Amino acid sequence: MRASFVFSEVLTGLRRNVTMTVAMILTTMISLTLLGGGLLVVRMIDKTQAVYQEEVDVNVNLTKDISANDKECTQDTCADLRERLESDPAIEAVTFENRDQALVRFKQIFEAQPEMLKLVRADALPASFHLRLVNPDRPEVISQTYSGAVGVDSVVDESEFLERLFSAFNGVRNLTFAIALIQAVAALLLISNTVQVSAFTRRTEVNIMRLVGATRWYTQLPFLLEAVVAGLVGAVLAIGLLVAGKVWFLDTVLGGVFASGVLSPIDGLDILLVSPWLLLTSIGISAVTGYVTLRLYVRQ
Amino acid sequence: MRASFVFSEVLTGLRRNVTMTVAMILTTMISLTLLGGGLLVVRMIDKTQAVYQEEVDVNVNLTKDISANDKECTQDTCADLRERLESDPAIEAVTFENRDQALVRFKQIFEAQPEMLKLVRADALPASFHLRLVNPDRPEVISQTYSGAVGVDSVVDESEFLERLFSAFNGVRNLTFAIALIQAVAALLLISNTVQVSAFTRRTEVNIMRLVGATRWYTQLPFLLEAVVAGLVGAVLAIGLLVAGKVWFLDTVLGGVFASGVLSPIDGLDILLVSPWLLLTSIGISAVTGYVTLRLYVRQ
Amino acid sequence: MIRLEHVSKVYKTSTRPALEDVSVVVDKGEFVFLIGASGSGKSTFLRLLLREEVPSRGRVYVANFDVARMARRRVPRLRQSIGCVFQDFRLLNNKTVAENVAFALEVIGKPRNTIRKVVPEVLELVGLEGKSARMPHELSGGEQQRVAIARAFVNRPLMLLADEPTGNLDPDTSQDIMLLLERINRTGTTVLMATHDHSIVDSMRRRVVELDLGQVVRDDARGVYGVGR
Amino acid sequence: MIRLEHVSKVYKTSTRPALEDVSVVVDKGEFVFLIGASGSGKSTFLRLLLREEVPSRGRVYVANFDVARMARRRVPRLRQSIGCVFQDFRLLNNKTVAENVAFALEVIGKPRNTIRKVVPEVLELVGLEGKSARMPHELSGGEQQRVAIARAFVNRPLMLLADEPTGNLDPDTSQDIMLLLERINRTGTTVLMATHDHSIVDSMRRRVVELDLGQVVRDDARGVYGVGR
Ligand SMILES: Nc1ncnc2c1ncn2[C@@H]1O[C@H](COP(=O)(O)OP(=O)(O)OP(=O)(O)O)[C@@H](O)[C@H]1O
Ligand SMILES: Nc1ncnc2c1ncn2[C@@H]1O[C@H](COP(=O)(O)OP(=O)(O)OP(=O)(O)O)[C@@H](O)[C@H]1O
Ligand SMILES: [Mg+2]
Ligand SMILES: [Mg+2]
Repeated sequence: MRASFVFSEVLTGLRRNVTMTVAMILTTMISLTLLGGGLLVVRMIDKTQAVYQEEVDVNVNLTKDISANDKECTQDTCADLRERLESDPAIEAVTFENRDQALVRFKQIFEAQPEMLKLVRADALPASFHLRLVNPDRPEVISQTYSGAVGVDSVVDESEFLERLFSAFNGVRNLTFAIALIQAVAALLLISNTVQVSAFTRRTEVNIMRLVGATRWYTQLPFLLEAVVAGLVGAVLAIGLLVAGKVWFLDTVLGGVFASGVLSPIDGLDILLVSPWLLLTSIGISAVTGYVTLRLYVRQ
Repeated sequence: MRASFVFSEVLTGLRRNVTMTVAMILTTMISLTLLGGGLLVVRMIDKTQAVYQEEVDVNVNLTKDISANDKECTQDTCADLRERLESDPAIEAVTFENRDQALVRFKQIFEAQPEMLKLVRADALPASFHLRLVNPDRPEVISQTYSGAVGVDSVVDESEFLERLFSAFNGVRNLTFAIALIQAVAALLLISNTVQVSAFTRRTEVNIMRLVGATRWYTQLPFLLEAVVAGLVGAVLAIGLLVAGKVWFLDTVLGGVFASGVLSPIDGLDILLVSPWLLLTSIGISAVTGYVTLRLYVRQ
Repeated sequence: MIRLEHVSKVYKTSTRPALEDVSVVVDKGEFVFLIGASGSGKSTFLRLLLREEVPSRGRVYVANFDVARMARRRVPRLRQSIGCVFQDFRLLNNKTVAENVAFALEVIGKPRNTIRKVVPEVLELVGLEGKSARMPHELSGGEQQRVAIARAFVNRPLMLLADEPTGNLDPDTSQDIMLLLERINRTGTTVLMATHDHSIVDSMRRRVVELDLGQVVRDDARGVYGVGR
Repeated sequence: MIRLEHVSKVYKTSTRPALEDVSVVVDKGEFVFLIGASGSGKSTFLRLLLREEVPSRGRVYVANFDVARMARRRVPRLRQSIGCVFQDFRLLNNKTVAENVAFALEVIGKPRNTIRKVVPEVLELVGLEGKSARMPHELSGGEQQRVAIARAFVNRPLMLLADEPTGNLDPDTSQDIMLLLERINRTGTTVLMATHDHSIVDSMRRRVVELDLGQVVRDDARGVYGVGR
């Protein structure tokens, strides 16, 4: 089987039915873009989760009095509390953050929302201990033990906040995946249909080929390759769209949030990691769909 | 021309190429869902904008002293300032909000984020005058005039905050419309292709019809109706998806934000208003595409 | 009935004209054979009458229609007054015999009870009264051609055009089809038939118009296929 | 070369068998006419040899292949040793004459310089040396059929099957095609031809196998079309 001959047949096939080919490529592209978007959201969640879980699980906010007067945690109340926390076997690490440091962090988080900064004066923020737990899944034990202790104003379980944040992300991710799935079904049907239509419009040729003794592979390979080429083009376009989406949408709209460190940003590396999966998925699905279609629907 | 005959031809046509019909319906559905989603975001922006613009343009925050001690704005400094604001021809309306009222509003907005509430104590919030301007486009004039006046702590232009909010929305809307547009192109190509394939697979019948004297309308109407029926089904499914998306996604994930009044919620009425446009768009586009395809690509 | 005046036809993709300065008159009720070598223009001749093609020059009249110049939207009216039969039958494979015939009436919007009355009549005429519920593939070639003739005739057209209607049939079956066409001709319908089959032409002794390279080279009132044969 | 042993064929959608207990042997180099009324099973006979259909009963041998039982993937080998010609030519309309012929070689993976050498040779054999760059629609029916024969023969097959190769051609052109088939037969290629055309059968005086309702009713070494005619 000569490659140049097969190749020219594939090109002819794709050109013969341009509208169909373009529709197939566009649908594949959108499907893969959404799939890629969903995967990127997953990565973002994972990375953000990792950052938060590494840093801290529970905050112990100190009273106004300590916050205002004991900047280095040297006075008795604060130092006692720190000792108690550090010797607690359920707590892995303890970090002290005084009011000034809290303000710096607060300003960073709300960099993009100056009204918030105006609302909160330095003396409104408490000094606090940031605790990393041995068992991050059970913060309520810490909460019960230290609420009401001397010098403690409140115990805040940060994972609560994270859970709400992540549930919003999960919503976005599920929506993206849902649309991607519907699109994938459409793309699959389109691939199958394109193969059928290709085979149908060229059945005279195929019949003649088969009468002069061409093998089944020889007659059907062009249809299969057509599907794969279209799938490949769709995947490449999808990756392009993801990069464009990152540059023009994410970086502009969510740039502030990323900079504040509340969310881990999606970077080029993430897209690079997702891309091969998109390509493989696309090629795999189009090849399998094409093959199955040829076996089931195209009389040999 | 007997309706029952045409109808049975349409059904036969749609059934003959099920994969194509389903792909066409799915693509149309997604395109219209995204279009509808974009329109709903536009409505949400409009409504939110209307609420904010009705309520207030510029906040004049009062000093800590006034905020703490003059709850009814009866003392000289505050009363003078109010009089000055009320007599300013550039200002249409003035509302006084004391510290307690500010706290109530703040709690409402951050209902879903209890850590914020813990950060901010009542005495951190300022009392303020909420101004509605005659000319909302030029808040900087007010800002310049009243910054540094006696009793004024700061002048906050809320439109700045809104602009940032809306630019995020506009980003979402543009992304939605962009995907919807690409999808629409795919749907258009698919409709055109389905009509071509239909006409092609049934050319024997059509040829025979034409030889026995059938009019062009008689032979081509079924293809056109096929496209329209598929477009219609796609639109109905899209509306269903929008309702489902509202119930399962928006109401759960963004429920808190809606309740706080920061964003105006999307309600059933909005979907009801958007639906006829989706139906009309779908029918119109599929009919026109079908007709043009028949004229241009299908030899009579 | 049919009048061609100095008709020429050159296909766009072809260099030599398919028909060249052809003038032929066919009266109502005539039976005419159109013969000639392959590529001599017989099918083109018939296609011009049906306005499947328009002539490059000259005028074509069929019944009261100025075929070459009539508006496109009036073409269906012309075709409703002409019945066509082809070598490859052109039946719809997914419809029964009766449905195939009824199809020709449905398509031009005849009411359903007329259809129910006329179809069995015409099937009886062509001798297929017992096979109206069969599918085309359950019929022999000759029977399929009868169905095609029934469909062409069910509308009682003024004329019947047949392009090699016996080309795919064996000699015996061909004779049957010719007898049927003769019977239809006797009802007053003009019949114009293109054919290669010289035994048929020779045995019928009807008018013969011979084309050669697109030109009329012979027009005998009671001709045979080949003079020199 | 060809051996059918008690072959029957019943199509799924049909009630009556298309072939019934047919046993025929054709030796290498023979020229055989397959005649019979429409629907008598001629095309079915040829399709069985090509394994386009499998027999319901009986055995079919072609060259060294047990056609009815061979594995599917070996079918292409069988077909590469058989050339086919049909009534409707079956040329690719978007390829030139030379490309149409070359196609048969490309498809079975012949190297390009072999193709460049063989194609002009076979076009000369069928008398089309000057027209290799023409498109099919620029040729007469007879010329198109020659291209089809060239394509069937370019691979030097052991046998040539022809299903009514002259069905769409006028008598003169038919004669030319028959002369060509005879010439090919003289190179040692077995030729099996289904036809309705009695003048051809009568004039050639070759072996005639007649089918009727799927059964072999006559097998004459030097036959004519119809005995009673
Ligand atoms: N659609 C077409 N486009 C270009 N050329 C055509 C077309 N149809 C026919 N021709 C050419 O016009 C000439 C006459 O063709 P036509 O089909 O009328 O001949 P015919 O007498 O019916 O032949 P046959 O006996 O083979 O049916 C031929 O040279 C043919 O190649
Ligand atoms: N694919 C098929 N499915 C069902 N029945 C078929 C099929 N092909 C042929 N037949 C039937 O088998 C019988 C023999 O058909 P075949 O085509 O072999 O006849 P033939 O001798 O070639 O006729 P003709 O002269 O019309 O070409 C006929 O009754 C026909 O209806
Ligand atoms: Mg012709
Ligand atoms: Mg046959």
